[in-house]
Amino acid sequence: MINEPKIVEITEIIEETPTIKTFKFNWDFEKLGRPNPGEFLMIWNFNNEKPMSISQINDNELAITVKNIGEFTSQLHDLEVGSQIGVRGSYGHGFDNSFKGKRIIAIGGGVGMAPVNAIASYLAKDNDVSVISAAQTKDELLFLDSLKDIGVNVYPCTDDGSFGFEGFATNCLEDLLEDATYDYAFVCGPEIMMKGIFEILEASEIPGQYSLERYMKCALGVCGQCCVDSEGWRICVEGPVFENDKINQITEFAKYRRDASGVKY
Amino acid sequence: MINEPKIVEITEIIEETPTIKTFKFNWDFEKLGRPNPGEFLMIWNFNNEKPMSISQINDNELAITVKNIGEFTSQLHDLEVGSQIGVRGSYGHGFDNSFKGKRIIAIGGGVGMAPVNAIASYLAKDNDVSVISAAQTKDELLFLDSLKDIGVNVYPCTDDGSFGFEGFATNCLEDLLEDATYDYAFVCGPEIMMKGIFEILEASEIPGQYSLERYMKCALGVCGQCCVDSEGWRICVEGPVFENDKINQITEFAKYRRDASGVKY
Amino acid sequence: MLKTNICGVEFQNPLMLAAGIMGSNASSMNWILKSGAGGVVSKSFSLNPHPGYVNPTTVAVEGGIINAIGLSNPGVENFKEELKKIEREDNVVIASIYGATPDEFSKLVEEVQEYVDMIELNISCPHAMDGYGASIGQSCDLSHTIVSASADASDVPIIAKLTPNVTDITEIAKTCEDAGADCLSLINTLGPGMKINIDVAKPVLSNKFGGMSGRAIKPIAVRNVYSVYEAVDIPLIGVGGIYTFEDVVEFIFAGARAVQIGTAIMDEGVDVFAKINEGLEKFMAEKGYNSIDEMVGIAHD
Amino acid sequence: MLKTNICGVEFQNPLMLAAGIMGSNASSMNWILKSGAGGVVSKSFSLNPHPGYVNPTTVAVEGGIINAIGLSNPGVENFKEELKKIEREDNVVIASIYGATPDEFSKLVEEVQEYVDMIELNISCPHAMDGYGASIGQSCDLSHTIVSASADASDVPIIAKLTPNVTDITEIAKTCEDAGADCLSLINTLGPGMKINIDVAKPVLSNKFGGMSGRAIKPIAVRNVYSVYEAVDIPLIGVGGIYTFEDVVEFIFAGARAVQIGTAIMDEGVDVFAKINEGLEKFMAEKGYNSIDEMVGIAHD
Ligand SMILES: Cc1cc2nc3c(=O)[nH]c(=O)nc-3n(C[C@H](O)[C@H](O)[C@H](O)COP(=O)(O)OP(=O)(O)OC[C@H]3O[C@@H](n4cnc5c(N)ncnc54)[C@H](O)[C@@H]3O)c2cc1C
Ligand SMILES: Cc1cc2nc3c(=O)[nH]c(=O)nc-3n(C[C@H](O)[C@H](O)[C@H](O)COP(=O)(O)OP(=O)(O)OC[C@H]3O[C@@H](n4cnc5c(N)ncnc54)[C@H](O)[C@@H]3O)c2cc1C
Ligand SMILES: Cc1cc2nc3c(=O)[nH]c(=O)nc-3n(C[C@H](O)[C@H](O)[C@H](O)COP(=O)(O)O)c2cc1C
Ligand SMILES: Cc1cc2nc3c(=O)[nH]c(=O)nc-3n(C[C@H](O)[C@H](O)[C@H](O)COP(=O)(O)O)c2cc1C
Ligand code: FES
Ligand code: FES
Repeated sequence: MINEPKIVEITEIIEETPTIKTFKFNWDFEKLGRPNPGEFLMIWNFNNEKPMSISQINDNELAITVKNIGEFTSQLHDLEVGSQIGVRGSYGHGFDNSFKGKRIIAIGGGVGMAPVNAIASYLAKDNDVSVISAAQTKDELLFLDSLKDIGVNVYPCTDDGSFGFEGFATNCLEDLLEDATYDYAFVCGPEIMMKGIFEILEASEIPGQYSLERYMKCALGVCGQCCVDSEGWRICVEGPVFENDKINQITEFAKYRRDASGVKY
Repeated sequence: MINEPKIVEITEIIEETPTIKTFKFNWDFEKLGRPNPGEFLMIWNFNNEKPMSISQINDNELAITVKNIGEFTSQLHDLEVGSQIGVRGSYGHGFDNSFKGKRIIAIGGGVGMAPVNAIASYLAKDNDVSVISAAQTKDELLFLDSLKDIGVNVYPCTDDGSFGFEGFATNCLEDLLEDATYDYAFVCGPEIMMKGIFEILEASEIPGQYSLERYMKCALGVCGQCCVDSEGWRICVEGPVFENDKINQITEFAKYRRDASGVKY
Repeated sequence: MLKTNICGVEFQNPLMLAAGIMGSNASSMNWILKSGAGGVVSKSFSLNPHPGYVNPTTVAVEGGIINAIGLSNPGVENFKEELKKIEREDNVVIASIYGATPDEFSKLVEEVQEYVDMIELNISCPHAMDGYGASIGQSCDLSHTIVSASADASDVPIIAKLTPNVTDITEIAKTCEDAGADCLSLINTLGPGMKINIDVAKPVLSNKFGGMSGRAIKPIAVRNVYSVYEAVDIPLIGVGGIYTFEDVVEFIFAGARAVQIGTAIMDEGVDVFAKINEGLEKFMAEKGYNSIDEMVGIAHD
Repeated sequence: MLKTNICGVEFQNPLMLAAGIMGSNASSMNWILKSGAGGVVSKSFSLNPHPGYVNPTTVAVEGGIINAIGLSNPGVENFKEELKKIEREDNVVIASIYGATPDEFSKLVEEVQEYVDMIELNISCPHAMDGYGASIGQSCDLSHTIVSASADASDVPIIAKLTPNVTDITEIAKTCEDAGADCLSLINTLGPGMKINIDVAKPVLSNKFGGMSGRAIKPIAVRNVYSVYEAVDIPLIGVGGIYTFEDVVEFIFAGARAVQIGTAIMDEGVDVFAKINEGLEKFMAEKGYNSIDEMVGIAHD
């Protein structure tokens, strides 16, 4: 972990979808730490600094996968191979990656596939891993081929049915659960989706971990910006990943969040 | 090494001579470091803080041996068992203690016997160690019995001949060198004495190490108070112990020193 | 044994959360209280919501961090809702407020005093917008005006939080005392400082400068407490680089009746409060101190 | 490549020894020069010999040390003998002087200027006796008087060394510039700070307070250089917590044309100069900088 930005060069950019790009860069694991799936980085583009999940953990190389939704992310999309960014971290309590010989289901909605890709890739070797990659439409589906290549059972799922399962990730999960069961689940996506998934998995008694997002400033656990009701946990330290028993104590989950001023919305 | 005073209690006080006392205290080697013979401590009695050689290195226990010559040392002589002092260090480049199976001569004049006692004790087990313990008069002779007890050949030597060899340490050394030779020497005492010893040993081609004293403030190598001509070496860092080739480069050796203001005398 | 009393307000122990660290909502402050703090100081808030500076707002430096969060807060209306939800029983709740004018301060005092035990005036943030924070606390005149207005408006004790970034802190301290402050807390962050990234030749913080906090500022905080203790008669709260019970003792010996803990939470987690209380109690027992009271200021003897 | 020029004085590299660290005699300063420094600043000296404070005069704290050596020195007559023995060829020799009155400063300037390339005025030591050191540098009036007197008396460039322990360092910087300083060096030690030993409930230093130096003060020194760079037109020398070539680059980017190194010698030894020069040269080559000049102040762009 490093708490001041380390300047790295973008070594590769993958246009994953019309709105999502993956950026790769070198990261000396020995000097800077070896991140675990589910952890995130603070990315500084010299105008602003925001949190991004780690989407790939290779040998001394990391990737982030960014959806262009506003000023900062569109600036990231303007980067080219060779461009510099500042990176600090990795931060947060990531996914439990200690599984072996288990049936794992990982569910990612939209760019929520970023951390899901990291954990699914990590566990694929020693576990039977299935991934629901959900998006609104075919063009926005993430990581189908790369996950298939490493032996993951990939279940694409689109809201509009343009590819794979037609419907929401929740529907797709219910569908899968008719014929199968899983030992453990990993989930990241819009909170409303995670809420639905959470209820289904709870009902099926499948334990799991959920990766949350809140507005972040320090990512060091001091500024309090990312604290959630009603236990006060910091998404940047106690999170972003929480087990299902903890999700129940995050009373604001899928209800509200706070903006940069701390005003709820 | 510790660079802020650690408060310790005096566990034992030995009245070595009418003017010299030894003070023992516990020193956790694991936490605070294991000193080598020839290193020194900064002793804080809450009025002042001054350097003192380590005279004994036992198991998690150290001793200093102090001659009452002024305000500070007389305050130290007023301490009782259970009294507290602050201790930081150990500091300095100490004696080379890597010898095995060698004929060693160690020469201490007055309270200069303090570091000599430490190195002689250390080397006694694996070497044939002789010590010239020199003082003005019988009452002031240091460490005769304790050194004999561990198998050191002790040659007491008094200026007035009240005990042992009559004359200066230099004369005593010359006397010994008529029948014997040594592989290595350790010397500490008044500089004028060390100068004489140095010349004799150089002539006899016996290499050795000499422990010097200069006024000290920081003992950390920053204040410059203890720097000697003409190489600028710091007695608190490059010293207090120097090999004979270095002694030749200390042009002020046995000539002058500097007081607290830096004025030569 | 660990109890301490400041201006008639009873603390279960001398540790409280420092302003601006994690104190952004009731949930996090309740967590800190459950974790062993005797009191909490809220994030500093103002009349209106304020987003603070653009990121990066924090960066690590040797011995701590520098930050220029920029006093982001959801405004007094929203913050009151948080204050109401804090567990006040047995705990001391302190609101930290900031503004630019005497009017803003007195309005804030009136708005929040019924929900808190004390009010701390942030006249010391070193990276606040012009007219706010240290712009006040670096001037005797402005400090006097703001502290007077707040004290006049308040039924609860007023703490003035001081900046170390002045030529003579005792002058400001005496001014605040004269103006009616019931207590002083010190120090707010030091410097400010700057970290330049040499690969891109740019200051890391978007605000360029940020206040320094953490272990490295402790000697300076202790000295400020020591100096101010000799200059005023009102009680002092020490803050700056406290990580261990030994640090707390240093501040108490220098003259503090209680302390605030901030950046240590980054390195040690919220457990730092319980750990320090335990160590402090053991230390007091070993050395034969029966109360915090006995220990206050004894390094001056 | 490493050459830098300040007020027409040519430095082989931008590193010099900071005042008061090891610079107590010609021998130690020659050693530092041989070790790779482009220049040396002497220990601050006064008209008459002065023994400084009673020990303890230094104590370690997190990220550095605090010291109150107390400006001990053998007086100008003795120090002149040392200055004469410093190897001046290719090296820059700077005398640091201190006093309380304009008269003392101008006398000191007259006494030593023929033996040195520049003279640094210590108006910034935070633990000096009343009327000396920071008592001057914390007041615009006194700074103006002392700098004017020194500049008037001097044929060599005058460096005013500033204290960070003021409300607004740019004000003092501008005053010194107006008064005729040719260059500013900053910062002298920070705080001051205090270390209390809790086992005996006493400040460790005999002077109680001491100026803080070492790694921890770097962010504050860098910020001061950055701020002063925008306030004055004369060249700046950066000092405070420099241990590595990266630190040097930070100071240069902030606006310094050269730097001074002090406490790092405690941890890294005198080799620190050669090590930094090597790293700096490599960095410049890698990044394509051809001279120090090109790098000065570019963090302001
Ligand atoms: C732990 C974590 C991991 C994340 N991982 C990814 C990822 O892998 N890929 C990805 O595309 N996005 C990720 N995000 C979200 C990403 O940080 C935001 O999309 C981005 O900050 C939006 O910035 P903008 O300027 O483009 O949009 P804006 O228009 O500024 O903001 C759009 C929304 O993004 C969120 N946001 C803005 N600023 C921040 C901030 N400083 N911290 C947190 N959220 C913010 C807010 O909800 C805001 O409403 C993650 C967020 C968190 C907290
Ligand atoms: C590395 C080193 C090891 C030493 N080891 C011993 C030892 O084992 N036993 C022992 O009795 N003495 C030792 N000394 C000397 C001891 O430090 C002085 O005797 C003591 O400081 C005298 O202080 P005072 O107040 O009693 O006398 P003063 O009247 O103050 O001084 C008498 C003389 O002691 C020397 N002295 C005074 N203050 C200092 C100081 N701060 N640093 C160095 N020298 C000083 C000066 O030469 C002075 O002229 C050692 C000194 C050094 C440098
Ligand atoms: C991230 C951060 C935010 C802060 N916000 C505030 C604040 O809003 N109001 C305030 O008075 N002090 C604020 N401070 C200062 C702290 O309360 C405290 O005075 C300072 O950090 C020194 O204590 P520490 O070293 O224990 O952190 C903040 C400090 C940090 C690190
Ligand atoms: C032991 C010590 C003695 C010092 N003496 C002086 C002095 O005589 N004159 C002066 O201007 N600065 C003096 N300083 C301040 C240094 O020159 C320098 O400004 C400060 O230590 C910060 O740099 P550093 O962190 O590299 O040490 C002294 C510093 C130390 C640590
Ligand atoms: S982002 Fe600051 S505490 Fe989490
Ligand atoms: S005593 Fe300070 S350098 Fe040796």
